[in-house]
Amino acid sequence: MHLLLFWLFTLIMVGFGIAVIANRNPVASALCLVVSFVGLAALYISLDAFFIGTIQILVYAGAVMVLFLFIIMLLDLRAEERRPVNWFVFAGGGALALTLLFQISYVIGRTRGAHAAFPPLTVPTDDVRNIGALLFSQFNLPFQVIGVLIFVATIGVIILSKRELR
Amino acid sequence: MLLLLVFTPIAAAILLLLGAPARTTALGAAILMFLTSLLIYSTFVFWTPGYNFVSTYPLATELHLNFALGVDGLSVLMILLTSLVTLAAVWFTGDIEKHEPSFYACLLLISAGALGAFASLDLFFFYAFHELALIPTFLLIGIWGTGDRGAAAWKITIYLATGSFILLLGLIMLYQSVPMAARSLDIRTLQAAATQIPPDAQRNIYLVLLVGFGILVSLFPFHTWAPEAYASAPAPAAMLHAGVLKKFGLYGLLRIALPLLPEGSRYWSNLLLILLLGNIIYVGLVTIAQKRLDWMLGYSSVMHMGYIFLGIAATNLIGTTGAAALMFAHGISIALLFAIAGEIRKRTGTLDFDELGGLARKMPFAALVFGIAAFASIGLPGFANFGAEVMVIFGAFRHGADMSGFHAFQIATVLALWGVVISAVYMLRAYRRTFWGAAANSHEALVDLRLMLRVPITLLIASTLWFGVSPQSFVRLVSPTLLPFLHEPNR
Amino acid sequence: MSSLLPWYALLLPLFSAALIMLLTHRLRGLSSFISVASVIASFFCCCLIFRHPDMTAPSFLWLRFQGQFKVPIGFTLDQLSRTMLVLVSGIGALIHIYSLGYMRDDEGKSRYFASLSLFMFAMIGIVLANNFVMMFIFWELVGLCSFLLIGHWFDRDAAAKAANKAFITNRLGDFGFMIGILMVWLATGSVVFDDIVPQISKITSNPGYLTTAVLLIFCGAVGKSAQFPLHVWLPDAMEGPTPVSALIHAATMVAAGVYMLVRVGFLIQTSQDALNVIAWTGTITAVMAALIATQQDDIKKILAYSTLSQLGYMIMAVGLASGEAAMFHLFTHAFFKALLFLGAGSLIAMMHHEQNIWKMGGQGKNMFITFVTFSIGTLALIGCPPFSGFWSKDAILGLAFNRNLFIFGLALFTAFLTAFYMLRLMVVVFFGKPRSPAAQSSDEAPRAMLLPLVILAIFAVIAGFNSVAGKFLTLPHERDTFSAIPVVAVGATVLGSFVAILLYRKREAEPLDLRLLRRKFFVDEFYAWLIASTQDLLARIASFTDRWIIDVGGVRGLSGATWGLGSLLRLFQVGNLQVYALIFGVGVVGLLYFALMR
Amino acid sequence: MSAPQFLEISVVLLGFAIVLVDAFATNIPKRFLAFAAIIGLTAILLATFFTATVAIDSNAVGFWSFYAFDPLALIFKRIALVTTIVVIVMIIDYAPVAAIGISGTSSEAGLGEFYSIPIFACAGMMWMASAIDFVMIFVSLELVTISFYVLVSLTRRNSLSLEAGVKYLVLSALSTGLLVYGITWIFGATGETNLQRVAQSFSASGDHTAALFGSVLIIIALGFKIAAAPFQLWVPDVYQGAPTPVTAFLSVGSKAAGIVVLLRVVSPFLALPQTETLLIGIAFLTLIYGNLAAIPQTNVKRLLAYSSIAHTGYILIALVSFSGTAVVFYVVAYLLMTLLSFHVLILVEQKGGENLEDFAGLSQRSPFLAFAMLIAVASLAGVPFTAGFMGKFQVFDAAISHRHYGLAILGVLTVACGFYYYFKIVRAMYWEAPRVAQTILIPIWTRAVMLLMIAGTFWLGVAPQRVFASLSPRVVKAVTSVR
Amino acid sequence: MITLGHYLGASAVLFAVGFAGVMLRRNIIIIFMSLELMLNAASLSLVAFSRSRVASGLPNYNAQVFVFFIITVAAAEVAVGLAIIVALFRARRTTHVEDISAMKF
Repeated sequence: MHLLLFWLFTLIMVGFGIAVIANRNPVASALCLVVSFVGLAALYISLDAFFIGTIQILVYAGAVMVLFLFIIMLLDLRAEERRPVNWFVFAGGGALALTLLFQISYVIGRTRGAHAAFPPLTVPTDDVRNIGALLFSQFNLPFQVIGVLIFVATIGVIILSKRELR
Repeated sequence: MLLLLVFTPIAAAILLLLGAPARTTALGAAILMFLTSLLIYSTFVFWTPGYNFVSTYPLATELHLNFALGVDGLSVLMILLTSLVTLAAVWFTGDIEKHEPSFYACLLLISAGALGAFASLDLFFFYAFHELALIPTFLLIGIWGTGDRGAAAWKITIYLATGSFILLLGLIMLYQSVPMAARSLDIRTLQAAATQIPPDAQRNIYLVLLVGFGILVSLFPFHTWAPEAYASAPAPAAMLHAGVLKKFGLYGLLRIALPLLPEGSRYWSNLLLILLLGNIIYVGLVTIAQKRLDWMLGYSSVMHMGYIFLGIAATNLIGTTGAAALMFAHGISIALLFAIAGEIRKRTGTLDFDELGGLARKMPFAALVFGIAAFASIGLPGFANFGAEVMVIFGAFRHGADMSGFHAFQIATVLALWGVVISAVYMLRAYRRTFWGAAANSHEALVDLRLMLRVPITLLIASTLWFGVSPQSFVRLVSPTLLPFLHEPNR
Repeated sequence: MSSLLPWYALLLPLFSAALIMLLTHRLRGLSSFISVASVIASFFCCCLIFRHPDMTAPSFLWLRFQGQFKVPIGFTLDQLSRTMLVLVSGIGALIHIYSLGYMRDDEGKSRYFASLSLFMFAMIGIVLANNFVMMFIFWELVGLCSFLLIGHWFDRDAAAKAANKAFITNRLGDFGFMIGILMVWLATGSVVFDDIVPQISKITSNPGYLTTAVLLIFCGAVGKSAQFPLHVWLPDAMEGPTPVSALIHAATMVAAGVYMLVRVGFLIQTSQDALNVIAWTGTITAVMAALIATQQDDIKKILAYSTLSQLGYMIMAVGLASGEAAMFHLFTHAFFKALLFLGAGSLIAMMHHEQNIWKMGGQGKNMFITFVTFSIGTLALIGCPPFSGFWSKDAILGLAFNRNLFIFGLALFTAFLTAFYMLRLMVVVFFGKPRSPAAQSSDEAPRAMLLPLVILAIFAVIAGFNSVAGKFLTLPHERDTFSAIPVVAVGATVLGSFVAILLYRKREAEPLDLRLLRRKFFVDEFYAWLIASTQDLLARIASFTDRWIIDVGGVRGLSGATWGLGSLLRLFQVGNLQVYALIFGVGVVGLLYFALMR
Repeated sequence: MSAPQFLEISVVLLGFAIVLVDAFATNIPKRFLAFAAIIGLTAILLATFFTATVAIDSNAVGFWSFYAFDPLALIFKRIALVTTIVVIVMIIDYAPVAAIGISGTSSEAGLGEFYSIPIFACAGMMWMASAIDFVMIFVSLELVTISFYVLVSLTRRNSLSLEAGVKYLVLSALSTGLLVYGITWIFGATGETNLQRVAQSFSASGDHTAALFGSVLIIIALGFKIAAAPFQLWVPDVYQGAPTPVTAFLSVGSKAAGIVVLLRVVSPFLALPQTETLLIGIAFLTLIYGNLAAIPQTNVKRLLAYSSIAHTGYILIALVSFSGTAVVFYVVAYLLMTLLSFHVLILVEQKGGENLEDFAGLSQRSPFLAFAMLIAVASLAGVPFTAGFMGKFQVFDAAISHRHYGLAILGVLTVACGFYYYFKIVRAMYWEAPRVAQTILIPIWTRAVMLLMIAGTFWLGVAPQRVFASLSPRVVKAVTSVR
Repeated sequence: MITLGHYLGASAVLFAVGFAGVMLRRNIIIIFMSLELMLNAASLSLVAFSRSRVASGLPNYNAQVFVFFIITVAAAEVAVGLAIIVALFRARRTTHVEDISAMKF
């Protein structure tokens, strides 16, 4: 049963992922991306990472994708007009991606514990609480840095997209 | 005192850039340097192996880096040469049209580089001071040069930079080849630890050093930068570079390669012989075919390097002393030759043999000086070059000799002697075509050298005559320095 | 008895040369006076030295490496050198005096006298040298002076070229000389003559080495004494002022080679093979030069070839192992050849530097004293008894007769030729009618020029007598051995004279035209070809290689290749993000492969 | 004595303060903001001299497992601060040009942000200098990267600036992806993100393929940051397009931060032998590409970009030779000479352009600028008695002592190439006649900063002991302890 | 049975897809989406590793915190990136990489 769900969500994720890069229309790509991310969130949940799964939906499917779509609409991007496909780039890029995939699978094959089932969880997973505790205690410093990062990003977005600065 | 000597030109250069009166400052600095070096020469204690006037300033302990100055006989000789030629070069500078202070500053910086290299007891500064002179050379040729100055300046700069960085590699290899405990950049410490360098390391390092130094000294086949650069350089720059700075590589071989890497120099001696014969015979022939005075002088200076190499290759006291002596002697004579050639170019605007001729009639004094320098450079007795060449030839001929026949060194010596004939051919031909024969019409209004120029000319000629009449002065000065490193049985 | 006298003799001329060059070169009269005075003073020193056979002089260490190599500047003062000193300084002094007249109005007079004094210094140095290196030093200085003096009139291309030729040819000889010195030094460990003598067995024990070394030393003499095949510079050297020709190229400098061979006779005579080569070299030179002399028109050239021929005699004598005979001939030859040259100088000077004998004629009447003295010189040269040349040439002929009949024959033939060309010269120049305006209006030379002529003429007459020569030289004993030789020699001389007189009497132009001889056996042409086809060709090839292969091909090629490679690498930078991403991808995959899969 | 963590916090607070003043006090000249920033940063720089270093404890949890304050961190924090200060001075000089590029209503629009974002980037770099945990490395690196996204494309009226921004954005994000994936695999292989504990796990025996995979990806990502080949392609374009002060910041600050992280991560990674060969290969490529591709360059800004790649090559030589001292020294030297050259460039490009011909005759238009550039270029090329030479000397020293002869020889040959392209600038300045006769005015503060940098260049070139003293011996040990 | 390998494999495929997208697509917005795919693939691996490294009965939450950071950073990056793309589009009316190659060589 688990296996079935895994393959389903994996297929959704990968399939729509491929659709993202295969689609000519940016809007369709963005929508495919949302679906792919939903599949990914399901995989997170299947890994008992409920919090991550949730914020994946919230942040990506909610915020990021809206942003993407909003920009696409704002810029009024339509399907790309057909440009001649650079077959050399196409073949080369594809081959490279496949090679990379092959290399990763080679590494996975040699990874310890890759072929073992996940160990069972013996304690009830209260992951929001656990993650929160970690964030505010041990990971306090990176968390602060992230704060500054977001602040800079905010300023940056303003300064870059405002029509006329004063 | 050494500190004063090294920093006088640097300070003067800074003053010049800050706007001090150009010629006065430069000349004053040059005279001060000359007097200081005379003082060093006269108070130098002969026959003591080791260094005089040592002063050390530690700079970086992790790198074993000290600013250490000190002189032995060899360095005293080179310092004397440097200050003499600097004085002459500064004196011969005249009528610089643009950036006069910078011109003098560049000259003095070259001189500072040479002095610093010769007086340093530390490998780092030994190397660094020499390379410091590279930028002023580049600027001197590039800004104030003649002819195809751009190309020439590029070539010398890139070529010498390559050579000196190869040299740097060799020096670092050298310093790392001694065991950790004895590791130091100080030449004295290294010399004490020289026996601990394993033979195969010696061979590798010697080869790297030979290539590095060889490029700097225009060892065949790395010589093509020299004639081009000297032909394009303003005369004072050519004087300083050909007369002094080029000797750095030879000085380095004598100071570093020979004492520290005896096995290396033995192993590569045949290679060195072939290359130096390339300098003497091949470059000698090239010199004969030259059609311009400046190119001819440039090639001749390349050719004469072969003799110095021969003395170094001989690795015995006579030969190496001769090499040191010849460095001095050649420095003086080539400086004079370039100086006069520069004066001629200033007046006639050309150095093409076909457009010159009969200048002795218009410029008798210049002809006299050029003649003296030319004969000195082809090894006429009475001038320092002859005594030096005698030592080189005798030293080389003796190396590995027996009565059964001629071996590599004997054959090389014979060919080198043939080079003496070649040098007579080209030098006299040049002299004849420049100064003798019928005067070219276009040179009606030539004036002879300024009277004041007699001072530096007299100084140079007097010094070469002094050492020529008494080459034992070289021996007295240099051989105590070299003797401890030569491992030769007293025959 | 230790004395500084030899030092004075040596240094006085140098001092005067330096003084003239540094201070008085603008005052031409004073300069010439200083020079003449110093040489005369030097001559007196030499005479004093000659009178004190036990004299020694302090020496000065020129170069010394403990136990390995020592070159002192020290003097040998044996009979040989003392005689030579007197001869050199005496003739030198005469020629200085003569020059006062000859160079009276020359604008380079100061320079001339400075060079002349310098020459005296160098020549005295050679004579005094007690070791090879010192001899070599002065040997080279002599070369320099001859360069300066030949090139005195440097405006003339011919003079400039001749000066170069003289110097370079001498350098060629010195090339061998130096190697010879090196070999001797290597074998015996010394260059000082007196130190070599006890060590001589070290070198004689190896005959091949010995022969090579001796022949190489002989090379020096070949160059300096203008022996075949390095004789070519001497005739050209006649471009210099005539007193120079007399001094350098007749009496003294060219004799230096002979002197040197005699000085190192102790070494040379140990190798019979080398001696044979030397003797034959001398013989060939003697015959060849005499043959050429018969067809020359320039009076100085004739005398120059005559000098060559006589030097050949001397070398022949050395080669026949008789230094005494060589020195004897050198001694007499110095006087009569200087006399002849000075006489020729008078003729030339009085005829406004006309040197072609066919433009002269009838000078016996115009210039009587010159004629008389010149005749004495000629008689001495052709070996007419009882003039000095007779005795010395007789000694050599006798020697040759004893040692090698073939050489003797050639020597005799040379004697015949000598008489022939000298009488040709006499007849054409002094008899007949003047053949040019200058010859018609010529007048006797000034006193300063005549005085040396007379003195030299006296010596040309008497120098051959036992009573005179014996004071100076160890005379060769050959002269007394076989009485038929003088008769044969005189016969050859007389025959030559008659042929010449018959042939050239009342001639207006050269009746013979032997191109081979007139063009000096084409040796100059051959050398020109040789130099062009070897040295100059090699030089051009080397120059080409240097410019185009090493420089353009090697250096610029490398830098160009670097430049090109740089330009190629820049092509990655196409500005297209997609390409960058692709290359990035290649980098990722490549590095992963490199790290993981290898 | 102040606690080390307050250094970054002060910087961030300074940044906030500038932003707030900028937002609310609209009528003060923006230049005063810059001066305030400079004074503040200088104060913090001074404070670093009164902060004691703390040894790294591999068992620490919480703050000290992310944050190190060893001498290495300290010196890189100072490097970050100095760089930022100089960059802000540059921005003051660059303001007239920037005003054209920033689309705003007034001539000073956007300058407040231009002054403040570098401060946040500086804080990021300082955190990077201290980061000893992959999580910390990631977040601080991203802080710097995002600041640079903004800075590079800040002058957005200039389309080259935007183009540079996009190129930097895409490629940098790509490298971020690889970094994250690499960290993932390191975590997967070891279960740790703290460098000390990762190192312990690496040195255990077993199959390290996964760890190696992660390491390679991280090296690639950091290689991108420090402009190592074959991930250097963004450098010339981005350097050219970005506003020049940002280029300087990018080429010094960002690179220095990347290098300190690389220094920290290679210690564990080098336990895997393949890593060393990998780095050697990268160093080879970088040296060749940077030096050779620079040779035909005529745009000075691009030339300096290629030169920046080349210098990465030398730093990598020192890195694979395990010489932390050499790396740090080289970075310090590089900082001085690069900032100096960019500073001159800023002044020159205002009165012409950034091409070589705009430098023609600079010695006549402004002898001081020409001299400053001469020193900078001499140092970049490696002429003795300049910091650059001392740096190269140590690099070759380190290379030979680790028997990397190939690298050393290549290094030497490429130095010769370097002489060619650097001296092209000297030639233009000194040999050629100026195209415009206009002299260049140099503000007093700029002159002071340049003089300081020139003095520093010579000081480090002659007496480097101070720098070594601040490093030794602990840094050297920390870096070399692996071997 | 689902193993760690399955998740890693899925993540690898997603990563490769994103990687391919960066290299193959010429629309910057889609390239940007591909980059997001890569980041998410990394997160998936991370979560899988977190799940596989169970300590005292709990997954390794450190990794999940890291994922949280990744998501945050990615969001910020997207925001800034899109702002730049907008600015670019305003200036050049294009989002096509081939149109932004003014600087080269």
